[in-house]
Amino acid sequence: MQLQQMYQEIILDHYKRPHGRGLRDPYDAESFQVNPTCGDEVTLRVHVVDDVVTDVSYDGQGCSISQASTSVLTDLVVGKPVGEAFKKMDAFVELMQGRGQIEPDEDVLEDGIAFAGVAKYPARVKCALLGWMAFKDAVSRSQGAKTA
Amino acid sequence: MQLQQMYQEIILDHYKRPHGRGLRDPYDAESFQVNPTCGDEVTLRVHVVDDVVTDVSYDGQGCSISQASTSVLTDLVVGKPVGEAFKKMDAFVELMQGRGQIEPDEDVLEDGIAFAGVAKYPARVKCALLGWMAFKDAVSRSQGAKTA
Amino acid sequence: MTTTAAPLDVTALRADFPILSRTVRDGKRLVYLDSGATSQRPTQVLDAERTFLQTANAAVHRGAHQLSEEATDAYENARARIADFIGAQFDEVVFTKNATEGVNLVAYAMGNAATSGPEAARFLIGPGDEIVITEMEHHANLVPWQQLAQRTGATLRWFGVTPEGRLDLSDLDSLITDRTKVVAFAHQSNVLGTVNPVSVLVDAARRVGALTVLDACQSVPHGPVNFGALGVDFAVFSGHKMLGPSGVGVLYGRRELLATLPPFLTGGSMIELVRMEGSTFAPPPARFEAGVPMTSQAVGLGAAVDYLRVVGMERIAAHEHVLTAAALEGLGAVPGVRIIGPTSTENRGGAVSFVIDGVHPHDAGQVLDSLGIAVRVGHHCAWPLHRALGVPASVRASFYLYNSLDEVDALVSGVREAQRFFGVA
Amino acid sequence: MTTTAAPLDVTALRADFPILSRTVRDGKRLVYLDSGATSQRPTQVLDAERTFLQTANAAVHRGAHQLSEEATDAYENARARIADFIGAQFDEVVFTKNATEGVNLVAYAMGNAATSGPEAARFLIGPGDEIVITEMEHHANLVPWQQLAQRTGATLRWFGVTPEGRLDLSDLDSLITDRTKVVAFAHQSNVLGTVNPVSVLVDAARRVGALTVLDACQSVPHGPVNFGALGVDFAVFSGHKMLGPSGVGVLYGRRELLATLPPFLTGGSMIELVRMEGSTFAPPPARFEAGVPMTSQAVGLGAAVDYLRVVGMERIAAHEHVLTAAALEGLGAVPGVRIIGPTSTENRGGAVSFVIDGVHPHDAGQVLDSLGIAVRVGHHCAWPLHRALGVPASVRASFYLYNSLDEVDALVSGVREAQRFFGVA
Ligand SMILES: Cc1ncc(COP(=O)(O)O)c(C=O)c1O
Ligand SMILES: Cc1ncc(COP(=O)(O)O)c(C=O)c1O
Repeated sequence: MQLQQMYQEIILDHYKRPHGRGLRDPYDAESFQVNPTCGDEVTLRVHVVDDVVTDVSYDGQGCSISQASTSVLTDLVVGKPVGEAFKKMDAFVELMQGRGQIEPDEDVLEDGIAFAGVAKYPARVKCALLGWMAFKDAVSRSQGAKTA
Repeated sequence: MQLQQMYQEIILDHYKRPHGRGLRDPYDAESFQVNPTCGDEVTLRVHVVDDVVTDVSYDGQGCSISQASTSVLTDLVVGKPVGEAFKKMDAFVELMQGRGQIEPDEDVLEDGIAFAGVAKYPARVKCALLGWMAFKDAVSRSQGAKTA
Repeated sequence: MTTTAAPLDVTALRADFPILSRTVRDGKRLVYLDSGATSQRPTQVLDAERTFLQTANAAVHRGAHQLSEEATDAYENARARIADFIGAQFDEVVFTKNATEGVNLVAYAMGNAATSGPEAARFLIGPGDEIVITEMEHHANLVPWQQLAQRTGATLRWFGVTPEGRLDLSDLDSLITDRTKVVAFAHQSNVLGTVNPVSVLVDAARRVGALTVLDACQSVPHGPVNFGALGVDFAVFSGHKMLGPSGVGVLYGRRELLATLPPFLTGGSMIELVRMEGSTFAPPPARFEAGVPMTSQAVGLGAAVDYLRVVGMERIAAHEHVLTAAALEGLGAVPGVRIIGPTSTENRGGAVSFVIDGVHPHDAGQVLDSLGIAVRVGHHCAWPLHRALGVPASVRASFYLYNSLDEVDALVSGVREAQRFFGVA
Repeated sequence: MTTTAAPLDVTALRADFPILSRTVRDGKRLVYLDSGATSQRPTQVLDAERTFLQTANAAVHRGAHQLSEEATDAYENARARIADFIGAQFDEVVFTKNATEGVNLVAYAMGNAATSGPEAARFLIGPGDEIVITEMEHHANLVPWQQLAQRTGATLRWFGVTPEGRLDLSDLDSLITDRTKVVAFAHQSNVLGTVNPVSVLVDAARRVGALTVLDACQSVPHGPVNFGALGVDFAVFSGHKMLGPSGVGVLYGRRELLATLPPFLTGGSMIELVRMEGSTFAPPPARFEAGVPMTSQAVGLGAAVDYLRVVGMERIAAHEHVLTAAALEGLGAVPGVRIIGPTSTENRGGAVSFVIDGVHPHDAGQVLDSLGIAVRVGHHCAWPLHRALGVPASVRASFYLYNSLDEVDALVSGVREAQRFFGVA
């Protein structure tokens, strides 16, 4: 059944037991993102030390897809160099915009591959990307802050 | 043939040999009217003495219909009390807006009955009424000027 | 007109809407409960537009040839029938692209009064003046007023909403005052279904000489509405929500007001005289219809109005009343479901919004969609209202003449299914 | 693309346009020479719109159900194909109701820069600034700029027209100066047929940092146009002049400019965040598409572009070139007929306007109409141009892909008939 294809167990698990949720100190930059069609929002902080994503913490409200994808995000990027984290982000964005035509690479995206079914529902792609947009924005702010 | 129905001989005669054309003194009020779709325009003066339309003079540019109807206008109203002139105007306006369904009264409209065919062409009704609008406006200005 | 008219024959009506027979998501029967967003079009409307395009299409008010005459007649005839449908004179109906443009038209035209002649003084607005709206407005009747306030220095104020989703009129006298220039409000909320007390607001606005702007997007499609009788100064609605084409809407304005309202969009067909040094403008409605208009769409909207008239607006209202009562009852009986808006059908139309404990509206919508049930989820372009009611988003089912009680049942079972799927029931 | 493509098979093409087979005025074959005002629609365009409405109609960008997904796809897909057709990126295409709205959008948005944030500084305009247009503009690209000047205190200036109907560029350097904020001009005149030298004006505008706005209403339908290559900042055109539906037009804007241009119409679907206290706005193109859009019409315009592409824009241009040459020659040979505009086909499109000594354009149009020939008479929404050329009005024949040389012959004989009827030949 279609519904299970979209809401894979992995997604529902992350939704019910999100990883890394809550806003924490220390952090270098924070980003607030909102999905203008449904009002879902996320506030996300990054802490980057020596170009490594040391912590990602977040809070917000949203559907299972946006909550779960942000939870998966923390698993994927925390502890990784910024460059590698961005590669994972690019792979995830590509997957989500692929309309279900792209075969995800589990080595890169780990639990993120569960979102392959979501990519077939264009209206939900924004949900899946909400946390990632916040991550991208927060990291670039943290880099801006450091160079400034 | 349709064309002859619209362009009755009377109309073409008035068009080629317009009555009362040219701007003259004395006059009480002047009105400038324009047809915004084709740019045709008329400047028309009225001279009203003791509530009688003593002279109507005009100048302008326009199609056969607008020129001829203004020429007919002068025949119909000059020498008439304002009230009677306005009755003729009302009859002419009614004829023109009747979409060809109204039987004109020759006693009232004289040469004006030739415009019955024009009423079938909605885009030309404005042409036929251009001079009359100027007449109405000029008379009401002349009355305004007198009461003021 | 009688209020005891025979009920609608929904099965027969549905035959006019081929899209309602399609299936979605692997063969599920489509249950279309999103007419509040946009309605479907009957074949009669599609045919009217096509016939026009295949026989009489031409630029209106611009040509002296037969096609242009016929096109102009079809366009103006549609205007006259639409005017009649809403209790207006033909020259009180301005065609816009949608209701949103209608509100913007009034707001920008008022802003333009500052650089227009003295005849537009009635519309002047600036610092010290106030614009009053409500917290339950659709963004279309909210953001344009925020922007007008920002452009002119006027102040935006608003009525709040009670927890039951009614307008909170307790501060009527402190909100509508001598400083008020405009009172803009929805006839019927697109989220709550609430029907607002037009006469109370119109009377208050009149007492202080303020203009009223009625957002009639959710009322005109669903029951008899007569703007003349309501006494509002301006009103807007969209064709696509009332069986008509997209790309066409209506601004209604009282004749005396339109006569001196400055123009908004400028260009061809709305002018009187154009010189490089300056221009003068045509009388309404032409003054507000710049450029080649949505001709075939106006013709289509005329056909939609004819269709609605034949079915009967009283009967449509009665039909939706039955569906709404069933939905309120059915959903109200599901534990964990909370209706956003009045739970009785009194002064209430057929938009039923709700939240489900433990199931995000987006997820609920997805489950319903997988069952073939099309609803809307989110804030429905009424974000401040959702914030005021303490919910980030909601699920909205909205009904129209072609919906049946079966479909209400399908909705209620679908909601239970969503609860099961997300393990909250 | 090749310029030696096979000529059009007009007879075959005409089968796609049922309206062209109708008769007018007591059985006369319709000779439709008024495509410059509005074109006719091929069955393919009508079918595309109808299929959309009968299978996938829903509010776009607003629902999470399958219909809404399909509608959104159809709408955005049309945008992408239209963008490709005019050498633009998909997010450089904003759907408007017509070209007129497009010009107004740019003019009002510039006015709004005064009350927007610093990112809109590029668009600020006020006293001391100048807006440059031309004397041959359609009112749609003239009155909105007059009004912007009136609202902001900026000054309107303009290029004149030579007696041959070409742009008089002799005062280029004194017109386009450091004070110039905008240069707005027609790609092709709807009266004269004149094609203006875009690169000369774009270069001059760029040198002084002024924005360019191209009125492409009469170019995009009639030949290959690539806005990216032309280097203009903004451009507008209408769907109904290029085989598409009425009620839809396009504003093209360079991505970097749209990114910071303030909004114009506000309401649903163009917001980022709405609070009662203030709102923020979505990125383009959504920022400029408030409310439920002209969905099926955008789909129809997409189908029109597909149709034009299959026929081939080079071939269409070549075909019209032949018709225009024949009309210029045929009419030019009639004593007492004077062409308004270039008498050669060089840098000239297929609008052929003329006056007949002793026969008023309205009367000439009436005679032509009685013969089944549909032309336009009047000032064609270019009143200042007519004044500049010393004629109050003119007769305009305008051609499109479905017109034939026979129809040009009919026009020329019709003109002779008009002369006979009014006794001037
Ligand atoms: C050159 C030109 N510009 C602008 C327009 C206005 O287009 P629309 O009326 O579709 O907005 C037209 C056609 O009427 C035109 O020919
Ligand atoms: C109450 C209300 N007002 C305004 C609108 C805006 O209508 P449109 O988007 O057709 O302009 C809508 C629908 O979206 C609505 O429901």
